[in-house]
Amino acid sequence: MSEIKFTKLLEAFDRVAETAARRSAQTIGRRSALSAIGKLLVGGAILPVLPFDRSGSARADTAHGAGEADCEYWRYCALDGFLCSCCGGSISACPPGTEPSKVTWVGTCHNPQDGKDYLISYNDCCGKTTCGRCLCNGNVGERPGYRMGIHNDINWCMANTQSMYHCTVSVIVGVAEGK
Amino acid sequence: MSEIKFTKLLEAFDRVAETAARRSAQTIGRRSALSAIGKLLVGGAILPVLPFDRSGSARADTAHGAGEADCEYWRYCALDGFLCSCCGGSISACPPGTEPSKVTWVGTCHNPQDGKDYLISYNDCCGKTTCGRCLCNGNVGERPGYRMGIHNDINWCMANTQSMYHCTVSVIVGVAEGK
Amino acid sequence: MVNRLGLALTFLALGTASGLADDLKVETPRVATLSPTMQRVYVADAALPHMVDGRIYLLDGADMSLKGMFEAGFAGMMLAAPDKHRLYVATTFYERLTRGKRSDVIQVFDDQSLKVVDEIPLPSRRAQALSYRSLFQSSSDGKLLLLQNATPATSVMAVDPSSKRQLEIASPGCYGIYPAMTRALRFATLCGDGTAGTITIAANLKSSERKTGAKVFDPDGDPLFIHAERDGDTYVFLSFKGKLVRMSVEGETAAVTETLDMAAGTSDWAPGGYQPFAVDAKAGVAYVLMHSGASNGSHKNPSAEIWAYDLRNKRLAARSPVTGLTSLTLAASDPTTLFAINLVDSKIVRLGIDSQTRGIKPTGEIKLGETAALIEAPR
Amino acid sequence: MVNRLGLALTFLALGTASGLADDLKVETPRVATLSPTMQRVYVADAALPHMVDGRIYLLDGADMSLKGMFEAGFAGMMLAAPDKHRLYVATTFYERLTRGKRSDVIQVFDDQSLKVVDEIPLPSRRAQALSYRSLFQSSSDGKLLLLQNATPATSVMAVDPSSKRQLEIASPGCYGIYPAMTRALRFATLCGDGTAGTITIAANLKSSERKTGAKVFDPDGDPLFIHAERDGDTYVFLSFKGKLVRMSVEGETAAVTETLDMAAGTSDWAPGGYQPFAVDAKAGVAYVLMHSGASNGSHKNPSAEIWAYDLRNKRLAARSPVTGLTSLTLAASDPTTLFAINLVDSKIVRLGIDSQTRGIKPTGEIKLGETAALIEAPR
Repeated sequence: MSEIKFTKLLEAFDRVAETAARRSAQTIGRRSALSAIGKLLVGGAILPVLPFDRSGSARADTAHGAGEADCEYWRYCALDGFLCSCCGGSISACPPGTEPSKVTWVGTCHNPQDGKDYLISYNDCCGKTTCGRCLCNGNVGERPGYRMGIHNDINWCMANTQSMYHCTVSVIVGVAEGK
Repeated sequence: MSEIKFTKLLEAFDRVAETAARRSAQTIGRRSALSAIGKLLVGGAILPVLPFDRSGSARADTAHGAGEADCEYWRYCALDGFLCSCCGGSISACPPGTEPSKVTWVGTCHNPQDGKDYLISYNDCCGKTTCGRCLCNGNVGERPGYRMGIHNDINWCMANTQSMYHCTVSVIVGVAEGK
Repeated sequence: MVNRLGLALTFLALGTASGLADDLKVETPRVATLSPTMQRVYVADAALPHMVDGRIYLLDGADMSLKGMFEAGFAGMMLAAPDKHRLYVATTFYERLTRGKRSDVIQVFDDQSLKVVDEIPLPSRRAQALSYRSLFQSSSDGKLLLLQNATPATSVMAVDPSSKRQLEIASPGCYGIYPAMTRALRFATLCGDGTAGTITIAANLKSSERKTGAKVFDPDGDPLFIHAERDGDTYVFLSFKGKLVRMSVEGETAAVTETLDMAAGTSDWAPGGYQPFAVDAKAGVAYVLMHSGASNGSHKNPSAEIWAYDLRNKRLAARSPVTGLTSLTLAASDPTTLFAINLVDSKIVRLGIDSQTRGIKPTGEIKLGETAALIEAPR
Repeated sequence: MVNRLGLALTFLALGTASGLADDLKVETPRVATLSPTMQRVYVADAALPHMVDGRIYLLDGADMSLKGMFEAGFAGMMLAAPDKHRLYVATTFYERLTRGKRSDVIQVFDDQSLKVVDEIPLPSRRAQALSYRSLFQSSSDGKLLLLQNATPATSVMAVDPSSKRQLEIASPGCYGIYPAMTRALRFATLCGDGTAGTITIAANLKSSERKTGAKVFDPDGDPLFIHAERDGDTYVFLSFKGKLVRMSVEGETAAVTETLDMAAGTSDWAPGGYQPFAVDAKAGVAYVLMHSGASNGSHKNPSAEIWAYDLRNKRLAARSPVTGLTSLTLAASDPTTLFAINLVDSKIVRLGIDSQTRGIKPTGEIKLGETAALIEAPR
């Protein structure tokens, strides 16, 4: 699943780059860029290793004891949207009738239980009208869209065939090594 | 305008009756019915004289001093919807970009200023997404849909080409004679 | 090229800086499934402030948690068919959200996947009204869907969901659909002159016949709510002033067989709400949302109490102080459980009935809904 | 027939019982019109709980009353063109509200009638993002619309609204559109590696060229907000830590010409919000939404104060305690008036500036909006 997401994202980048190359006179060093990106597949294959800010490791404010339906729960440190836990899903499951987003943004959140920082993939759940319950707005490590992989003011269902946004799950996809 | 509304409503009744006559085996005495309705045009020509409940003359609860953006204002005694006064229109004007409904329901509300009961036509304003401000729910004299002309749990933009409901105005179309 | 490379390098930096701990369990997002045996509660919410985006909530009555939702579009109406594992939603779409070509349809949802599995096109005459049970029904054999039209002239659309064949049945001046229990092709409707029409549809779905009997209610003096409850092969209706009216719609014309004055001697109290009562047919008890200070126009007022009326012994069994409710339904699977909409506090409430005293107490709730009107617990 | 007649008789009874009093002024509903000279304030509200039904509110700044609204659909973005009397809204529609065929378009509204007068179809690549000014711009001569795409790969769509001809311009890793003031076919964009791309579009709208200069900001240590304000022929950007960065995008590559550390010596304070500052170019003053207790992730926090920073004398002129604001704009017609979104209390606020002290006080408000992000007062 992680591999799939990563691959899809690369495909998406390539697709637009191709389109652009065909349509405009600008020259993008496709080969060089693909070569550079290619190294990632060696370096950290099974992670959806999106760009993120190393200085931005999260300290959830009041995470201890917060439940999965509270915005304060530690995994939600960079989640901007409706908690699927309040919408018929769970912290890692989309509600019935929706599908997980193919691309995601990634946050780094501190788990107060074990003291480690985790990489969290914020998959939007797609294809049903917005849930409307438990709106959270965490922005730890978040950046504007020029760092798209850690940007959260955008619909991450955008690459799905059915791109309607319903809610957001928070799944652990890696652990951030100590700083 | 009142005449137009009334005519449209009759046309609507006739249209469905015709359709039904064509499609089903039931026999509706169209001539008799039209003849009976025809008398109305003599009796009260310029009023959109929809069926309403004579015993239902309104006494607005706290009408004295209530403004046109308050649900308590006397004319709103049977209004179920968003006040156009809060949406860019006024008590008798639809907001820009919308159009008044072609058919309406009618309430009878008591004006505490002059002590008279007035017939109020609740025109929905149509063609823009719902306003969402100042939701009121007055039901004086309201009846279920078997008395459609005084029913308010339905979209009165239904006969407009653009039938989206935006808000509701309250215009005086007659005075109810003393009981 | 620089930008592209810049992005790639950011990827790379991360790739080397992160890794998997030995004991880390990497998760992948999955899609939740529904228990096939859950206590289903459906709530239709017109979401008036954003009327294009009405929705139907699916709750698990066991813990009052939200399990999923169905799109209801603009002024959508719902009809659950648990035996077929379907939820039907009659609604309207516009080409440009609020403008352009209007398409009226019945969307057929699978009640396990919550996905649309079929769509039945309709003429653009369906009543764009608040969802009341009597505006969207199925015939007693479950083979036909019966949907109220209003343009504002009224008619009923009989729809075969399998073939999508349809028949429009004129019913001018009448509203509400009450299918006969023993005659699958028959239904009744309430009319503005106080009569009820009885419509019998031809088996080939090509024609219908209508008969009208004597007056069955007083639309001026004491109108009937259009919500009705089944009790054996009769319907129980409720009047604005608190009369319970039993009607048989099985014959060629509808007939009142019993009238019980539930609120007699309590002139200040009256029923109110959008779905103001529920009937336990087995026990013979009606549960009614009642408010005091009743007056002209208070017939949609929220409850101050729930009254339990014993239909067999013709007496008020209990009055329970439960406030703010505007819609009420009895769980099909459990006659000691009611579900209700509290419009005042925007929540959905579960209530327990003491089967001895018929006293009622809240036993659970969820904060949910904006302008919800219809609640059903069909299994 | 009886029912039909019954209805007719009800009509008749009313017809005879009612009449017009001699002095009664019968009203007919009319449609309100807008004053052509009103102080227009536009507020884009994504309405997240009902995201298909976003809207743009039109306020009269003189009395903070709502004058009308525009449909914004799903994640719509707005761009006002007051000189053309147009409001452009880039948005997405689905055939069945939330499902089915996706149509991305620019809806062209007339700003007097508030009606859609034209529609420009787009490929389905536009950024379905919160409305930021820099994501939907027009070229400095007003002839081209420039819209951010994201799939999530980023590009910019240049659209001629007259001919509807379009050019997609790749800008991988970059985001935001900053049109050059003296070169109508040029714009800059911020990139994830800290550079800015400068794109020059061919006059025939068939190709474009991009150049990239040196780093202009530090996306890791102190990122720039993507909102920027015009000041003469430069843009003023703002960093997360409170640096005001002046950039010229007129040349072949963008260049920083000045950096002012507004928050120097107040380490606990930082800017925050979705549209966190406004610049009065004539007076040379920046107004910035500031919060204390700044930390990683607080860059969208609502204001505790508005700081007025004197760009010419490079000093903080005033700190005014105005809380809860997340978006701020200066009235184009009056440099002593700001308009702002208060997301905390869901209201839109007008603020008055003391032109001597640069102190700021609220002077009016309206309760409005759910998740509004962008506010503009273009004339």
